[in-house]
Formats: sequence, C-alpha cells, structure tokens
Amino acid sequence: MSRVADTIIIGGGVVGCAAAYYLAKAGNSNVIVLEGTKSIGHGGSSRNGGGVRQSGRDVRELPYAMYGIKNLWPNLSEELGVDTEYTQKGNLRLGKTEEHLKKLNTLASNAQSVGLDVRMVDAKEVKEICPYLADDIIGASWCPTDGHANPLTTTLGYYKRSLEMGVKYYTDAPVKELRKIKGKVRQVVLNDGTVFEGESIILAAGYESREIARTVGVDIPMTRLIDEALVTEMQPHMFDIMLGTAGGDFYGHQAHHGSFVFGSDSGYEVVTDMKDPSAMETNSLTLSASCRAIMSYVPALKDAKIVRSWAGWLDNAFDGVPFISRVDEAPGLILACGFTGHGFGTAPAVGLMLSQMVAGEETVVDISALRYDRFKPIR
Amino acid sequence: MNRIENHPILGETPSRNKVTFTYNGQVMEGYEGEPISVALKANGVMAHRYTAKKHEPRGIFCAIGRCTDCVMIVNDKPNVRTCITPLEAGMKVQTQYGVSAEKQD
Amino acid sequence: MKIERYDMIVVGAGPAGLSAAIEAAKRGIKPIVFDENQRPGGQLFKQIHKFFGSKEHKAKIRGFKIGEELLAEAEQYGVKVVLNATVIGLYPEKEVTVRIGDEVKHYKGDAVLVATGAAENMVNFKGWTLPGVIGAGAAQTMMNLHHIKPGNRVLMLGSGNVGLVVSFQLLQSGCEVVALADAAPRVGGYGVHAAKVSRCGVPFYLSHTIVEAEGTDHVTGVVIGQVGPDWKVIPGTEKHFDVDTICLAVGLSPMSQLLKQAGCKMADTKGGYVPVCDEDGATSVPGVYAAGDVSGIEEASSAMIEGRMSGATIAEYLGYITKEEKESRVNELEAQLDTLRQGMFAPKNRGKLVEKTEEGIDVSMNLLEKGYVAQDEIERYPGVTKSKGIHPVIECTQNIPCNPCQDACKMGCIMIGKNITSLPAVDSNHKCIGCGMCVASCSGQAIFLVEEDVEPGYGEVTMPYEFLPLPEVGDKGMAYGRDGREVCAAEVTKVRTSKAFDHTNLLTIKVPNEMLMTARFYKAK
Amino acid sequence: MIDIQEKLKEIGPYVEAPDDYMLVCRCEEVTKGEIRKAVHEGFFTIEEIRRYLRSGMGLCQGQTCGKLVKGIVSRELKVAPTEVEPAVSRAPMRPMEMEILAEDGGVAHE
Repeated sequence: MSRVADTIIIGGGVVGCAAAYYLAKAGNSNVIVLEGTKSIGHGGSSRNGGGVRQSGRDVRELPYAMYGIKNLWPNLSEELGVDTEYTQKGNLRLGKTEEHLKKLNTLASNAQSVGLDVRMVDAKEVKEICPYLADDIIGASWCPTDGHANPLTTTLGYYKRSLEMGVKYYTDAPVKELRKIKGKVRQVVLNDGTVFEGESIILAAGYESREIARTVGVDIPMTRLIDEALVTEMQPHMFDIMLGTAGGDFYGHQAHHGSFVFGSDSGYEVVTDMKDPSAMETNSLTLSASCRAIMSYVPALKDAKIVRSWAGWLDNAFDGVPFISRVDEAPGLILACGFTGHGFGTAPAVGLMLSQMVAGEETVVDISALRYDRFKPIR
Repeated sequence: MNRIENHPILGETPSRNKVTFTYNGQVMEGYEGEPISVALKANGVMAHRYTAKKHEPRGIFCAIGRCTDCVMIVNDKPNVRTCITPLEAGMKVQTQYGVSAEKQD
Repeated sequence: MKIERYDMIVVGAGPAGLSAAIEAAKRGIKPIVFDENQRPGGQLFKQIHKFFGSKEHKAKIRGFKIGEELLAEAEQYGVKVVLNATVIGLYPEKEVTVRIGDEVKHYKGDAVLVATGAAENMVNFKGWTLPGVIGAGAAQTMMNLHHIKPGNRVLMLGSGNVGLVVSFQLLQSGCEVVALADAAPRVGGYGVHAAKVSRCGVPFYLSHTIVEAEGTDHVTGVVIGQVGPDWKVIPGTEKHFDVDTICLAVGLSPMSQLLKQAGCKMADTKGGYVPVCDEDGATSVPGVYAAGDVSGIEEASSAMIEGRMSGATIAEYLGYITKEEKESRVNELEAQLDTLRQGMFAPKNRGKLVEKTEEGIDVSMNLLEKGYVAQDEIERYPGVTKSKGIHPVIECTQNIPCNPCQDACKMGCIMIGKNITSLPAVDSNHKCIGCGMCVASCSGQAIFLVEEDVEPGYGEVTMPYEFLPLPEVGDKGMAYGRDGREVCAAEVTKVRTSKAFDHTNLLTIKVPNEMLMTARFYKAK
Repeated sequence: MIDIQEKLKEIGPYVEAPDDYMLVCRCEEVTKGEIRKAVHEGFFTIEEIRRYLRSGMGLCQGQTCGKLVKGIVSRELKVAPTEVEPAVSRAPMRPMEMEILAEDGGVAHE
C-alpha cells in the first residue's frame, strides 16, 4: 500500500521544509517530506555560515535573492514562531589586491545592472563600517541590504511550523528510486521498499538528488565538495555585518549568541577521498588554515577560542547556480538542487517558488535561466 | 584559612612563591603556578562569573578544565578557565558577567 | 606541512596509556605519549588511598605512588611523555594533531592508542549550578593536588567507591563530612570503604537524594529527602544540613569523544558510550586501539593491565614480537585481570544484590543500608575471632579481590588462600605477635588488633589511623563504634609509625574489656 | 523510517512538570522544560535539539549535560536511552585560541 499525498518532497533540508511551509500556507498541506537521515536539516542546511546575501551572486540568482530579502526574510521569525536571528546590517566582501578589487567590481556592476544597491568602498570606509578589520584590506564591495541569519533555527523553524500546519514528515527515510506511472513521475520508493505517491515530486536532496534523478533517466550535472565551518566561544559583541572575501578565504558573522561562525577551507578538500561520505569528517589541515584566513582579515579575533568545527557537502552545479526546474522528460518532477554552497539565503524564495510551481502558478520571478537543460557541450 | 599545610598522607605542602594579583581591583595573595581558582578559593571567592542569560552565579565545578564554569576575565581576556590557568604575579582577574567585565541587567 | 612519525602514539598518560607505552617500549617500540595535564599519571595522582588486589596488581601501594612507579618505569624504557599536550583531533591515516605550547603539531603513528580515561557524570537538582556544588573529582583535585580544602562542611552524594574514598579524603584534609547520601537503597562501593567513613561519624542516608542546594550566591545549605520506589522524594522526609559544599560522585562515563571523532564504530553500553573493540582492544579503525576507562569504566588496577595488553597487542601488530609471544603475554595478563574481576563487585554482578558471600555467609545488610556492620553481625565472619592474647580482628565481610594481609603476616595467622576474593580467616594455631603489619597493609583499613586484660578489666584495641594531628601516648579521648557513635572513654597507650606502614599509623587505645569488639575509632576530647 | 506525526501522537502532548525550570545545559542555560517541550514539538534527535535550543553547544560542548539530555529525550520519546544517538564529536577536543590553531606549520594561502 502506498502513502499518497499531493506533493512529495525529497529532502528535509531548508529548501524542502520551506517548500512544505509555503505549500501549506497556500492551503496545500497535503504534503509529505522525506528526510533520508534521522535529523531534519542534517545536510548543508545546518552546516553553512548563515549568509543572507545578494552581493557576490550570479545575476541569474539575483532576482529571487533580492525578492526573498525584500519580502520574505523580514517577517520570517514571526511567521514561523521561531527566532531565525535574521540580521540585515550589510555585507562587506573584502579585497586585499587589485585583482580582488577587479573581481568585486565586476560582480558589483553586474548586480547594479539588475538593480541591487551595492557599491565599492575604499580602505577608509571599510574601517568605518567595521573597525576590527585588518589594515591590509584595500577595498571591498558593500551591500547594505545583505545580512545573515541562523541556519539551524531557520531550517527547524520551517519544519516546526509546517508540521503544525499538517505537513507529514518522515525521517530516516532514504530514497532508492523514483518511478514513473504511465509516463509521469509519481512514485518515490525508499530503501526499505516503502512507496510514496504524489502528483508532484520535489527533489531537494542536495548532491543525493543526482543519484535519485538518474533513476528516471535524468542526469543533473553537479559534483560534490566538502567544506568546513567553525564556531568560536561566546564573545563580546563586535559587529553585526556579514563578511566575505574576494579570494574566497572565508565568510561568516557574529551570531546573536555572541559566537562567531565562519566557513573556510584549506584547499585540500577538493582532493578529499572520504571512505564514508555520510561521516562528513573534517580534515587535519582545515581548522588551522581557516584560523589563519580569518585572522588575516579580522586580527581582533586571535584570542577567540574555537569550540567546534564541522564539515558538510556542497552540491556544486557545473556553472555554480542551482537547478530549479520542471523536467520535460519526467513530468511531475521538480528539481531544487545544485545550490553550490550558497542556497541558505535564498531558501525562503526558492521554497515559495517551488510551492508556486506545484500549484501551476507563475513564480514570483522568472527562473528560466535555472533550467536543468541549460548546459551545452563546449565543443 | 582553607589551605592544607600538612596532610596525613601527602605530608607538608611544599613551600611556593607567594605572589600578588588583583581580583576586581582588590589585591590578593596566592602561590605562583597554582590554578587561579585555587588562589581565589584561598581568598574566599566562590562566584567566578554570572551567566549571560539568567545572570546566575557559577564557580568551580569540575576543576579540570572540562565544564568551563569557572571562566573569568583574566588580563582582559574573557572565558579563561581559571581552574587550569596557572597564577602569575600581577594578574588581573575579574568577575565575568556574560562575556563582559561589566555587570549587566 | 611537517608531520612527525612514530610507531605508536598514545593519547593519555594515565594508568592505561603509560602501561601500554611501557609494555610496547619493552618490545623495542619508541612510543610517544601525549597528555593534556601538567602532570602525568591521570587520576592516580589524586588517589591517596592504598590499592586493592594482590602483589601483581600493586596492592597496598597508594595510587599516587603507583603513578610515580609507572613514570619511573616509563623513563627507564625510554617512553617519551609530552605533557601540556592537548590532542585536538584524530584523523584518517592515524594522524593526531596536538597543541603543544603555543602551536599545533601534526603526528602520524603506525598505531594509535586512545587512553583518555573517563569524565564524571552529573545529576541535576534545584540549585545544582550554585558555586559550592562540585564534582568529587574536583574535590580530589583541590585537596590532593592543590592542597586546598574544597569546603568546610560537605555533603557527599554517591556511595560508590569514588563517593566513599573521596569522603574519607575530605576527612583526612580536615573537612567535615556532614552526611553521605545516595538515591540507591544500598551502598554501591566496597563495604570496607563505607565502614571507615562511617566509624568517623559520617551518617549514611541511602534511598535519599538531594532536593535542593540552598543559597543565593553560593551554597549555604542542602536539603535531602527519602526517595520512594518511583525515585521521587517522599514529602515530609526532607532533612536540612548547613553545608558550604555539595560533592557529587554519581559515576563516570568514558571520555570517548576522540574515538568517535575519528570515526570509530561506537556502542551505547551499560559501561557507557564506548568504541566497539575486538578482544585485543582494536577499534573498527585499523591501527586505532582503546584501553582503560575509555573502553568501559573499571578501576585503575584493571586499566593498567588492559594497557599492558594493548602494548603487547600493538607490538605484535607492528611486527616487534611474534603472535606466539603476544599471546603468551596477553594470556598472562588476562589471568591477572580475571582475578581482579572476581568477587561481589565483579562486572557480572553490577547492579545485583549479592546476599551471601562465596563462603555462604550472609552479607551484612546493615553495611549495605547504613554503611557499617552491626554489632550482632560482625562475629559471623571468619576474620573475627575471640581468643586470649593479642590477635587480629579482620572486619572484611565482602568478597573483594585483595590479599595483602595474608602476605603481611609473617606468622601465618591470616589465611585467604589461592582465591584472592575469599574472606580472610584467622588461624588461631599460629601465634600473633602484634606487629601490626596486617593493620597497616589492609587497603580497606578493616583490621584491628585486640587484646583482652592488658590490665584488670581493660584491654587494648589497635587501629589504623590516617589523620592529623596524630594523638600522643597518654592522650585521653573517646572511643567510637562502627556506627560512629561514642561508646566509652579511651586512653591512647601506643602510637606506632613506620616506613613499612606507609603513613598508616597504628593507634592503640585502652578501653574496658567489654568494649573491645565495639571500639573502632578514636577522637581526642 | 520514522513517521513524525505518528510518533507525536504516540508520545502525547507536552505536559508541564514541576522540575521543568531546572537547568540541564549549564553552558547555554537550557532547562529541562525547554528540552521536554522541544521533543513534543517534533525534535526527536539530539542533533536537532542542540540546533534548536543550543543545549550542548557551549564551551564544554555537551561534556557535562550530554548524558542528562539523552535521559530526558529518551523518557519523553518512551524509548531506552541507548536508542537515542549522542551528538557527534568534532575537533577541537578542547576550546582553543585561533592564534594557536593558526600555528601549525602551514602557510596562509593567498
């Protein structure tokens, strides 16, 4: 006997939970969410640095990133009844070399062209915005409407609220395959053989989405990459802005709690060959490399103690922007994956748009550039 | 005085260097190299910090650097585990309120 | 990136880690041992009581002395012990990152042994976060390492060996222990440990738990109450004590985080959250081993043997000895370990009520419920005999693995036999000369010398005495019973100290003949 | 597979208890009541609970309260404590200053 709902969402991360919430909010609460592990938000949703930013993004992402910040984030805590710690105090993307500035400038002008308030600032202004930064920073891009939030409570907030609204959740429910019924993707089969059935199937399972989509003959061009993050002990309040760098050295912010959360890498992760991917092990080099990166930009944090570090998989799309798309040859299937490590900040907007796609409505912004079949051979 | 000068099994406590340090500005004496928390205890200090959320007092709990309840502001650095940090002459030790040296409401 | 390489890396220089390194070094390995503390030896350096067991287990030697012996042995065999060395993580390819001084170093070992020991469990009650509520380990650290009293008036929660031993140590440090409480209906630790605390006047409250720690800025009092079968406090049974310190001794948990971080398969067992190990102590990660409390809570004595077994196992794993050599050594050690794991407190008896001794004698219920053997129970044990002339009275009433008293008596008065958990019996065919070696060698301080009619109507009781100030001959005071109550006036007639007694002084008091089987402690007036 | 809604029905609603005020996580000041309530809101794993409430996320990283939290969660879920998976362990094993961690003989990348 199969378990039936209007919509089956594969993946209990922030995107899956947000989609479930916006579906329920629109009155479509006949939704089942399947999480492969025992915990909601086990993957990247709880492992990222909490950036809610527009600056630095590909122009294809900007419309919905901007939409979310304008329309969804401001009231999210109230809507969910959980403190998402959303803080909109701006984002500095720092540069130390001319090359960095060139890169930041290109990104900034591209973003300006689609209407984002982002501009280049010089070393002096950087210090005015955040006096704790290093002296060798020569400039930055500054986006005052960017910010950060707590990815843990945001993800769990979407879960909690949608659960209260009647969405059905199953954890420890790893998906083995999708099945077409009369040409339409309708069934989701778990490893244990349980079958779920729905009119629409949203696939939001991070990198695992690739294996799952393959079972109905769809290949999504993405790879996976492990990345690390760390958190300090509680510190006296220093700043509220989000930080990033042109070189990609690190990114992060000070959480409401007082601790600093930073994501970073050692460069070594790209060759990590993890025997058991589900273990998401940190490696022996990254913690130290991350500290060097952070201290070179925020020297004031040298005495802050790290209490924990962790790792998580990125689902890296071949061109760095996600796949949010219906699939022509697999009707019924909606992809929401390939977020490439920056999906948290856009998750509310993506969740909302997924709910609209299920309902057959027009999405709040045009996302045709995120179609699954956008890639072409280069030669 | 709660120092043990002579112990039935361990014998006489070896003599150590007396040093002074300050606790919230007040000058106190302790032995060089002993944990800061021990010097404070010898001076009758029980509450090392007040918590961030509920402003409750905390003091020595595990005494081996695990529980981190004994943290204080030492030489202007917050969150120093006083139970495993050796006392040095002239140290500035302050009660920690949340993570600050200032009392909070 | 510079990586230093070693055959064998040991994390934790406690009894298990040091023993393993020594055993491996004896086989030609050059191990390196990291410990986060300023001193090696782990918890041994806080343990000032004499250990149980037999000679091969270093019985009747005090914990901190065993620590010193282990260190000397480690040095002799060239074991490198790095102190103030905090291990950060254990990574693939058996890589260990360690903070040493103000930097981090990377090491790789062909084998890594994790011997990180245990951490204290905690229990919460109203006011448990107040300054003055401390772990029993904290009390030991303060008084035995840093020479400071944890408090003046202390309530101890927990009647396991840790609670009992630390209560006694508190008394030795000059603190007052106002009560010992435990939610369990019976004393969890060795009866002899309970008895020595009890006769000092510490009341035991079994089936009692803490209702509340009182105080605003620090502990000023405590309320305990009796628990019913549902573990809830029965209203009206609350008792208040003025205390400045509440000491928690509610068990230990393996400190296995490093093994978990390394990706070892873990299991949640009765002994705690431990790595899944094969019989050699090998975890699921090849080349990573675990020994001592981190692989299941036991005594330091067992940890030392387990460590030696790991050392031999690793020596074989790295090709320094043959499989046969390893097996013969491991078998020998296993036999030692087996003898420690016998008796009433054997792992298999955990949580069980043992009602009869191996000899078929009823176990003292009073001991289990109140902390001391009642007057009408004591005479049923084979160590308690009556005879003319001086003779030992051995108040050892439970089968624990321990036999130093038998070795201590050169006259052959004390018999335990081959099975070291047997109750010691007094053989009246052999003549006691009153040397007192048995009194001083008993790790449980359960042996007394009794002599009737030293003068008309009066006899003498000789007891172990480990307190300061040491009474002097001619001092007059009171004798106390096993229950810690005053029984009669007493006069000190002899005070013996000797290097061979190792800080256990022998105090002889004169009491009326009829009090000879009652007087078990002395306090000056 | 765990059916969250079925399990919520099975364990019943959250009922206030007299000792709910009691602190469990000393570092992050999380009470027993908060943990109990979270279970009845659908947070069944230690991983979720620590992310939701911060229990075990402070300076000591759950070394003191880990076992207590496990006990509370298992009682609310009506399962044996051994069925509740403890939190994962992560480096560093002890809180450590960035400045010290930075000194591992490596070089900062440009």
